[in-house]
This record gives sequence, C-alpha cells and structure tokens, in this order.
Amino acid sequence: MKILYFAWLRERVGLAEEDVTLPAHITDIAGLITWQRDRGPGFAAAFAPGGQVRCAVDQEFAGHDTSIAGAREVAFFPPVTGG
Amino acid sequence: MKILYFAWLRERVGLAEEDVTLPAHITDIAGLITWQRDRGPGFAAAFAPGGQVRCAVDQEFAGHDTSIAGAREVAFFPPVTGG
Amino acid sequence: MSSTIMRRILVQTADFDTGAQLACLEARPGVGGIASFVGTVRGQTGGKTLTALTLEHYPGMTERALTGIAQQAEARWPLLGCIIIHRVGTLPPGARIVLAAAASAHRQAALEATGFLIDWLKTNAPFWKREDFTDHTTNWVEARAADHEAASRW
Amino acid sequence: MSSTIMRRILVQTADFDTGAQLACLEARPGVGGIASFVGTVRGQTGGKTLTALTLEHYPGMTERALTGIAQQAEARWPLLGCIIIHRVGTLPPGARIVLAAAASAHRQAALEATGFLIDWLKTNAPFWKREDFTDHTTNWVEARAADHEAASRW
Repeated sequence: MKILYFAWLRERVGLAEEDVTLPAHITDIAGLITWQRDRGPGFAAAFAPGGQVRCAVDQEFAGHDTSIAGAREVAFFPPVTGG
Repeated sequence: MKILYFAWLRERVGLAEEDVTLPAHITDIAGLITWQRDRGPGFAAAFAPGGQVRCAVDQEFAGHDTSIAGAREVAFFPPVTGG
Repeated sequence: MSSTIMRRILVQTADFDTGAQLACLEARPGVGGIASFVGTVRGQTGGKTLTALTLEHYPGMTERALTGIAQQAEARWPLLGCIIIHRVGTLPPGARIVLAAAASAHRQAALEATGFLIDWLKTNAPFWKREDFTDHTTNWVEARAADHEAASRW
Repeated sequence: MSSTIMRRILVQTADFDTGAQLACLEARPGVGGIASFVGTVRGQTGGKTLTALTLEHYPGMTERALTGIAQQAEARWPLLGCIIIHRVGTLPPGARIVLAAAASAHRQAALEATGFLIDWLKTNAPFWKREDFTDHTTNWVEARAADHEAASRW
C-alpha cells in the first residue's frame, strides 16, 4: 500500500511517500495511526495523540474509522488550508 | 422649479424636463401629482391614480408626502430597474 | 483608516475592462480577497429575442446615489476598496452593463459587500432599462419584488 | 441542459488572467450575471511580514475534490458555467492564489454559488499553506473554525 504525507506531517516523518506492507491485523485508519507511532520519533511526533491528523483513502477524505481493506493509497495530512 | 421626467413617464408626458411656476397652494409631492393630472392627456396617463410613480426632490428619493417648499428640482420616474 | 480605502464610482457609455478594474483592488495593501459581480445583457427575456437594451439614468443624482451605496458598504464591512461601474445608453445582447466589486483583508467581507452593492444598486439608484425586441416591440422593464426582498436582507 | 454548462478546474503554478477567465463566462449564451472571488497573498499576518506563501497540494486528489465541489454547486444552483483555478508553489505577497467564479441567468445564483465554491474549497480541497516570514521563521497555516462555520452554512 502507498502512504503519502503532506505539509507538516511530511516534514515530521521525513517522507513524502512510501510503499508499505502492513501487518494483517491493521484494518482501519485508527489501527494504522497506532502502528505509525512506533516507527520512530518523527512518526511518533507526527501521529501524537490529540494531534490534528486528517486522512484520505484512495483520494477521498476519510474518518479514522474508515476501513483500509483493499486500499491502494492512504494519505495523512493536517486540516486543509487552501483558498 | 425644474421638473424632470424619466423612462415611460418621460415618454407619456412628452417632456424630459421643464421649468414651472406652481400655484402657491401646492406644497408637497402629492399635491404636485394631482395638479399634473389636469395638464393634458399625456400627463393624465403618466400620473393616473394607482400608477407606479416614484420621485426625487433635489436628487434624493422622496415619498409622496415630501414637502417641495424651496425645492429647486423635482423628478418623476417609474420604479428603478438598474443593475 | 478611511484614507486607505479606494472608491471608484463611474457612470459611462463605454465598456469597462473587468480584469483591469479588479487588478486595481488586488494591488491595494492588505487586500486578501476581491469579490465581484458583472451583469450582462441577456439575449432572451420572456421568450422574446432582444435586439438591444437601453439604459437611461438621472445624471447628477445617479453619482450621488451610487456614492451613498458605496459609503453604506464601507460603513458595514472593513473594506479596502470598492468599485461600481454602470453603463448607460444602448447596449447589444452580451454586453457588460454593471460591475460591482469589493476588496477586504478576508473573503467574507468582500463577498457580502459585493452582494450588498449590487442588491442596493438594483433598488436605490436611478437607472431604467428599456428592452427592444426583434418583433419591433419595446418594453420598459418592470421592477421585481424579488429585488426589493434581496435589498431588504441587508 | 447539462451539456451547456461550462466547467473549468485548473491547478497550476502559473498566474491566471482574471478578466480573460471571466470573459469566458460572460460569453456563454443565456448568462446575465457573473460573480467571482479572487484570493491574494497578504503581506502581513499576525503582525509579521511575509516573504512568501507556499501552497502544497495532493496531486490527483485535488482535481477530484475541486470537480466534486463544482458538481455540488451545479446541482444546487442553475449555473451556466463555473471556474475554479488554484495556484500551487511559492508565491510572493500580492500574488493571486485562487479564482472561484460562477455564471447564471440571474445574479443571486451566481453570487451564492461563488460563495459556496470558495467556502467549500477552503475546507474540502487538499491544499496546505506555509508562510515564510522576514524573520526567517516559517509557519504552516492552521485551519480556522470560522472557515468550517462558513462552509457549513451551505
């Protein structure tokens, strides 16, 4: 699965995108976020509890309870600030 | 006093503007409208009761109860339709 | 801060350049949002085809009325600039008739002020429209109740 | 009638010509009103002076999100055309960032749809702004609660 990072999430994790193979027990965004926190200090800071992490699954905005089964692309980012 | 006419009021009375000396008993717009009705068929049609005549006194929108004492310029016109 | 507000009121027969007008507002220091409305001559009304639209106005009073409307907008919203341009004379279908535009630090003031400017202009400025149709009939446009409702929102 | 609706969605580094864009909407048959909003880079925020504003976005998703917002506007108002242009990359103070515009037979639909487009774009399209200041600090702009309130009006 492809994971993308934007804005200050990208800066904190130090990656714009990566391909990952997830453990089978991770089935939704909430589980993926918990898993991310153990990947190092940058990830821990980016995904700290109480943070403002938003996400999209296959380029659609998604809540933390959204399934990632079969997803090709998940993106994490701060609340959007365009316009 | 100068009297101006616009849009279909101008067409009905057949004048764009005129200088008039009013009888002393005419002191407000309502009185002026009543007086206009006796000035001929064009005026009678333009100022017919129940019509949509609006007016301005010295270039400010005014109601039919507005005084014309001391006014230099009175204008009659239909409801505005700009924009 | 009123010295920093740009206000442009024009009544003219000539066309205007919308982009050039808006660029004047964009260039004001502190501006973050510029809203605008352009009204154009529709080619059809009430199922009939227009050959021309003629705009009559009350010279002298028109500029006073438009200035008053702009002052109202400036008093109600923190504007950095506003523009009202209204054409008069005989215009073909598709021609621009009017531009109302407002600039502010933030978008909501600019958008609301623009809506106010055009709604009030429709009911509080001395312009009258006459339609000439292809069947050689003419019609003085009647005021719409909806325009008064729109203006009374503000 | 959907075949007659013009829809233009652009995400680009280049500047845009506001007047030329609006002229495309003015030229559509049946159009009587064209509303627009242009957002620009303010030179000051929070008492600090900006050197640049950088706009990051999510390629692919951005175009989908903007198309979805335009479709919503077309479903809610009788539009004859709409335009969303959003710049990305690093922009100096005063630069244009975004254009949202809508055209309809009548003004109210054009004005309301333009407000909707920009309000929804602020909360429903994947763009992020970073401010670079003259004191060499940088700041990712935080989302404003007021923007969510504005979007939830519609």
